[in-house]
Amino acid sequence: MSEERVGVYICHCGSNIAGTVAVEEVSQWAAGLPNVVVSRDYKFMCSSLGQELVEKDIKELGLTRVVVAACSPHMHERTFRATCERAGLNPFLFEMANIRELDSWATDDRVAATQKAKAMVSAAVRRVIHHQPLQLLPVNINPNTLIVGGGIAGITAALEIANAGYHVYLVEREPSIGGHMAQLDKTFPTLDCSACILTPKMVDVAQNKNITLLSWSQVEAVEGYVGNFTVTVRKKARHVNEEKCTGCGICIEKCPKRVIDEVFEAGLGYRKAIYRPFPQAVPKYPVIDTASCIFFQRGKCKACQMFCPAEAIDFEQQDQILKLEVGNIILATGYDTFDPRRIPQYGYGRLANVFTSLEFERMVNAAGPTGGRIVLRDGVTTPKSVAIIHCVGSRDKNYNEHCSRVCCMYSLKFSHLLHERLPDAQVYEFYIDIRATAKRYEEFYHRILEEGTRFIRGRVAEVTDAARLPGEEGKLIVQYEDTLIGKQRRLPVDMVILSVGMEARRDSRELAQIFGLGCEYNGFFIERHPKLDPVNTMTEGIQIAGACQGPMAIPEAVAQGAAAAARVLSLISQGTVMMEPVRAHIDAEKCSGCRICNNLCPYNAIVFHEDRKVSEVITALCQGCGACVAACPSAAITGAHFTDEQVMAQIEGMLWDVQPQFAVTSTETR
Amino acid sequence: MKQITIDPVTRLEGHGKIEIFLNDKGKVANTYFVIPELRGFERFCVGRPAEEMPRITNRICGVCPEAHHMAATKALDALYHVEPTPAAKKIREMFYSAFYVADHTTHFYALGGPDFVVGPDAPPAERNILGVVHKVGLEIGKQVIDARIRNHHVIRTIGGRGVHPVAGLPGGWSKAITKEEREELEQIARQNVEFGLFSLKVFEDIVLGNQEYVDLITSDAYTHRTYYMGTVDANNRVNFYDGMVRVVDPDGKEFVKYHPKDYLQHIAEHTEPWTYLKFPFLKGVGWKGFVDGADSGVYVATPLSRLNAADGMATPRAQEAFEKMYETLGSKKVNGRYEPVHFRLATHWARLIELLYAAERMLELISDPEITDPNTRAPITATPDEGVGCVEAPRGTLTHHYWTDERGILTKVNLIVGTTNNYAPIAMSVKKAAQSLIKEGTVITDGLLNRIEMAFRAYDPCIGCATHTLPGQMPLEVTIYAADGSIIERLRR
Amino acid sequence: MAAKEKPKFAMYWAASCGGCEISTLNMGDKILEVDKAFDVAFWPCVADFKVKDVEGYPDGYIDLCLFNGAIRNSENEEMAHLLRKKSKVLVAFGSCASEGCIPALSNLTTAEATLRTVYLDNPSTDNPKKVLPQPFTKVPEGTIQIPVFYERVKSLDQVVPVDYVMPGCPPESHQIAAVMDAVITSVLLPPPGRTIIGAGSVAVCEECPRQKNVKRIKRFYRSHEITPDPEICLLEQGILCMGIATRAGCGALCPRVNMRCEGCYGPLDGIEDQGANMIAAIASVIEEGSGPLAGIDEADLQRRIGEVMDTLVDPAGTFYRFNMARSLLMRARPTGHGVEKGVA
Amino acid sequence: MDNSYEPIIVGFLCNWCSYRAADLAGTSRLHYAPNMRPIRVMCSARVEPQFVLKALREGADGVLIAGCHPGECHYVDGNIKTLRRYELLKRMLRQLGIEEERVQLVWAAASEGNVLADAVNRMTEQLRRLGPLRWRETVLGEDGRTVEHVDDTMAKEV
Repeated sequence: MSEERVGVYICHCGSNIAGTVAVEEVSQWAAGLPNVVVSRDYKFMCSSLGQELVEKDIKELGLTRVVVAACSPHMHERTFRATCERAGLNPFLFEMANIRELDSWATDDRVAATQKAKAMVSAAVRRVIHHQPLQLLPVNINPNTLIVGGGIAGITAALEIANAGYHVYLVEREPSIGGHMAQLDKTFPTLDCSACILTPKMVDVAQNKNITLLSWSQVEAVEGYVGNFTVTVRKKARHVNEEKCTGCGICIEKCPKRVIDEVFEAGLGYRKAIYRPFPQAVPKYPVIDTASCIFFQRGKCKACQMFCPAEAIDFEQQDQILKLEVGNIILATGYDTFDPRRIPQYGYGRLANVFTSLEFERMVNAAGPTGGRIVLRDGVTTPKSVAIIHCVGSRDKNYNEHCSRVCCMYSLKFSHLLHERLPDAQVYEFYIDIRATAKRYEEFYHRILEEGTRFIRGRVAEVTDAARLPGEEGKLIVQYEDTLIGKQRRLPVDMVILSVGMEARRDSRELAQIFGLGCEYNGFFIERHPKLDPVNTMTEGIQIAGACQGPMAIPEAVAQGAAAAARVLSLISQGTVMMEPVRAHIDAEKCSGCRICNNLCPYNAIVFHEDRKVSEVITALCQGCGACVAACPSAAITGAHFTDEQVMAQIEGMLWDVQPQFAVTSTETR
Repeated sequence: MKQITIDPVTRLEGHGKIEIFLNDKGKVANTYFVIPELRGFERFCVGRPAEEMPRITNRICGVCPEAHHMAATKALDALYHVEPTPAAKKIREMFYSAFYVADHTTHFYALGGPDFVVGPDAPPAERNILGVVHKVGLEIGKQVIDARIRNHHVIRTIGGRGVHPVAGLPGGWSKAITKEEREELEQIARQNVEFGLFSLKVFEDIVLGNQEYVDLITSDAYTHRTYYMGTVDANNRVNFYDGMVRVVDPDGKEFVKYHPKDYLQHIAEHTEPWTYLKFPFLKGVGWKGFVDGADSGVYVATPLSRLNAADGMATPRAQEAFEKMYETLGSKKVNGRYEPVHFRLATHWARLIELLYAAERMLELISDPEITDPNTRAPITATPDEGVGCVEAPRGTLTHHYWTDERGILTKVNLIVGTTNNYAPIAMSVKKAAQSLIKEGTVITDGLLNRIEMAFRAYDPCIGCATHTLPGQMPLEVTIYAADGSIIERLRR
Repeated sequence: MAAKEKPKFAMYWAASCGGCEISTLNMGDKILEVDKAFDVAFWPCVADFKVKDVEGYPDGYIDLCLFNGAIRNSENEEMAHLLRKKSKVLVAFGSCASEGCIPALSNLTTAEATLRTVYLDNPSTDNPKKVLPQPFTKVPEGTIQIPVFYERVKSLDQVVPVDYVMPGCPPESHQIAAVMDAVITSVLLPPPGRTIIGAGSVAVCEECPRQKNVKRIKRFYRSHEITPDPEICLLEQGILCMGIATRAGCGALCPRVNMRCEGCYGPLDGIEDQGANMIAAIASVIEEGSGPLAGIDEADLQRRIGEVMDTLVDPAGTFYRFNMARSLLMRARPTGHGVEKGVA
Repeated sequence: MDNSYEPIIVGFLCNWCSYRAADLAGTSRLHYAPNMRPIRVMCSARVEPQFVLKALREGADGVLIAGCHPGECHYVDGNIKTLRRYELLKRMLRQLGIEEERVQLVWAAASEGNVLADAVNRMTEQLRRLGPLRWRETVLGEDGRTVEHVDDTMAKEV
């Protein structure tokens, strides 16, 4: 029988737990468990009063172990470890039983919930007796940072960190940074020119000596752990020598090959086979799109090379593989827009004058393909009537359940621009409800209302060119139900704009795997905590910022970029980070050198010493998964804080109520 | 299904139990020789991969694991329809011969022998290996111990382990014999031959030299006329490793000679509710109860019966000894064969003749250069189905019979182990001894008990093979009941 | 134990094969030393004795009792209790007594199935009246009693407390000799309480001369399916060697003759279940599924892994060859599927 | 069988996916069968087959092992190791007479609270149908001695 003195504390969590679990009963019952010297229940254990209760008992009753039955350890394990530490008890001599998320919140069966709570408490008590005092492990932080994605979030983060004096590698897979924001014309609600506010920041990035900009590049692999990541980046061949290129653009001029620009111009405009997405692109160097380049396809042409004054064109250039050593990583990989072809009844791709919001952004942009003129596909006709359809691909069980949060506002912005450019055009907004929730959004909404836009509440059933009524010929007919008066209606218009929503990047899951992150069902990356820790991830040392975490507008993306940067800077300034001591250790005395464990470690933390014929775990590399601990046939490997004894004891505790009544001889159970 | 909850039954001791019931005249009405142990290999081997049987069934008996290992290995040859390579065959039989030397030595000097060496009426505390050593002197004692040690060394070198060898494989043997090993083994074989001759000398001096013993051996109390079984080679000479099973009737006429795989046509096992061990008998004659004679299916499979069933020994010196025994015990030659010897105690003598044969055979095999051929495994191509493996265990013909599915997973197993063959004869010998020793108002003494014990000890019963006790040293309980069922006497050892 | 007066020695077998005795006798001359150092109080294999005498001994009269053999029937259990009572130091000697050994494979089936197979469904048995051995049998002359055949085989320590355990099937002679030496020269034994003696504290691999490399197993081979490279670790060659999960002490005898370790020395300290332990170890080093995981087809991966595992026939009978009685579950569930067939 | 029987499942949840899935199920008040008793491990690869057998012997009617989806393991491929062990353990449990439904391996991402809840509900139902396991009482019997079944076709007296 162990000597340990255990204190048990059952949290009511207001009524969150007490509402379903008979906490007093559990606490009285727990008092009778072996080794338990005190058992209490309290309204809020995490409150300072609750914590003082524990500290007091540790000091006055000489507790050597503490069990708190409350919420998820992911919520408050650190809190109570600190509590123990303050009272002079090693923080790892504490165990938490999660009777809220895993019990009281998961059922309304009071009896069962109480029984389950008892099981979890007895398991925790039996487990904690086997706990060992442990120390957190300090790990040095490499001050370099990797930022993936050169949109506004990534740019912001990069500048924050670089300006603080630390080096940043900014990886962007397109030829230029800028992201979606660079494609936009005006930004709501202020209506200031998107490019005008973005390009200065892009230039800052280009000029900041602390930033290594790797555009036209992609991350291929990540190894290591917080403070010490090794990142493999593929720098795709530009076929333009960045040392020589002056960015004069003659090559682009001379290039005979014109292709539709599906990316930046959203398919509305053209670019050359050697190109840069837009004039203010950063970096200024163009890239050769080998798929359409005449030379790469047919082996002759080389016009660009002939005319390049700097002799910067290099058809031989190969991809480069770079290995970067960084301490922190920020993912700001952004979003994709919803492809409306998935909703055939809206006719996009079939009906010429149905446009996506992104196409319209390019169209109204003075630097865009139409020089800012709003015209139909024929390129000349100006529309007399325009329908803007909200929530395309958003708030819809068939496509995306989530609200994309920006569509309402940019749709209102479109109305404004339409009125501005085509004063006598009729503009209709088909909405479900207008979400104008952020600063000065509601005001903007009212302004648009006053500009005479027609707001029609209701989902559009179909957009068609099949005329049925007089006046419909040659027009697009929007078939909809006006839910305010509950009538099916038809509205003929010249142009339809689909306000498409935001989706996670199509390759977000592959990305998540490379970086060891979790993805939501819809592909957005999972933050450590949706409220309290929105830019941190489950993986120490990796932050997320911007729309890769979920749909958001520019201000939030900027805020998150800065927040992630702050996270990184705080780690860098600490110089070291304390890591959980959950690590494997090999007892050389017991190791037979069978080498079963040798290739189990995903972090190659296990080495074999040929001379001594024993294996060893390199603690700094070990991440504590326990795969080798489970595998060791000699029980020579122990997993700190998850030892066999601890788990076995926990199992027995969990089954306290189905253990047979008769005593089991000690010899039989070992 | 009827349910009986098992509680610890009332006290019951000893591994062999003899129940003797007296009639109202105080004469022996009946005796029961009870084997209270079962381990059920036939059952729990089902589901195991067949190729593991040599390493599972050797645990049937730690005294003769080599016999089970070999029978199992041969059963696998048959199961997989594969012929072992020449080297493998020689290694196996060489190995097996060394085992015979070791085992017969153990029995004669440590287990059965003491009855004669130290004397039947010597105090029990003396009647053991240490007693033998005291009697014949430490020098001989050392020789005995050395014989055991060196032959277990052979077993270990070739079979992998001293007890429970592991090297047997279908179609072969897992380890070849190196040239160096061969030389060492040849020396051992030569020493064995010397030791075999020496042991026969000891027997002649101590036993045959003493008329009292000779009378004891030939006395009616220890005589039974039954069928005799043994494996013989092409020339009807004794062979331990391979051959045909031959059965002769009490007069020595060949009753049947069959290939071991056909044993089911010739052997069946009778069951009694008062014991866990079964009673094999000759199907051709039938089970007539515990009785002697040509009309009773009871047969014996011991060193003596092997000699009785054969025409002679395959090696010169053993053949000499063979003839000497039959002449000495007054057996006449009938058309070229000696009549069977029916004196059970002569089994000790026969055992020493076999020991000498084993030593000589071992020398023959190890002297053959081919035995060091590294090719000890024949490739396996056939699909397994059914196979019988049979060898002569020191305590009788040993048969393993396996059935498997096409993956070689056992679906049925049948085992008829050495001592089991002799269960009925032992029971009969015990009864006869009791009857001839317990007369009206006999006082039961320790000596009496030993005389009864000697009756079955001659068989060197390795009840271990079917249960778990050691040859000849079965802890014995004799309970004598009066006609009214009251216990007159209970003696245990 | 007291060094002065001659200590009392006993050795007994329950459900065992006698191999432990043979291995003890194979100590050679040492056996004579034992005879010198001890008064034999009870040793059926070497000296005559009377159980009634043992009953007559005062409790704790026997200083050292080596108990081999498993608990297979009521009589075995009775003897275990008697000898525990009479012995100062009780040693579970050999695999049967310490963990059930081969006889405990019987725990994969039932007593009924066993009796049925041996006495009813047996090809050579001639039993028209379906006679089964009975605890009590009325014979014309009276009643005969035999022990009750238990439902499952137990290790000695499952019926009485055991001071020491000496593993091995059988324990190697040199190990027995070493322990005897220690006792005779009254070297202090480690504190009792099912303490392992006469064996190593590391796995068999340590004693195995074969070359060990990083393991990547493609499939498993049965002993007759492959002729192994004599220099390289058998497990790496797909042969299910139990050495990695088995206590050293034998000297890796089986691998030295190209046969896999069967695990007779039992699991190492800290391992509760040798079989489960083997599963964890070898499944970890299966090559299948070690490739890149992006866009992996879960069902297909599971199928491919399953196919590799199917080359490992009879996991229970292999992993629990010696350890069944003392495994965590101790026996198969009679009503469960597959028990009667006993095959995977 | 009597209806009072409620199966008890010991659940081994990996810290990164399935445990968070369980947290999420709770946070989003997804009610599911309270029969699963959770044990947190860092990775499903830490779950030794020994733990499973231990749980079964100590009275659990079933064991649930939950990890991240293949390819989403926080430790790259820990869950694949778990899958391998599970496939082998499954085969051995079959020999030990334990139905496949009693030991299950499921994948639940941190965001899949519903998946975990469903798995627990489904398994609880399956175990209700199978009835109790309760190893010590039903298989080992009290003090480890069991009840012998003798077919009445077997002659008692001769």
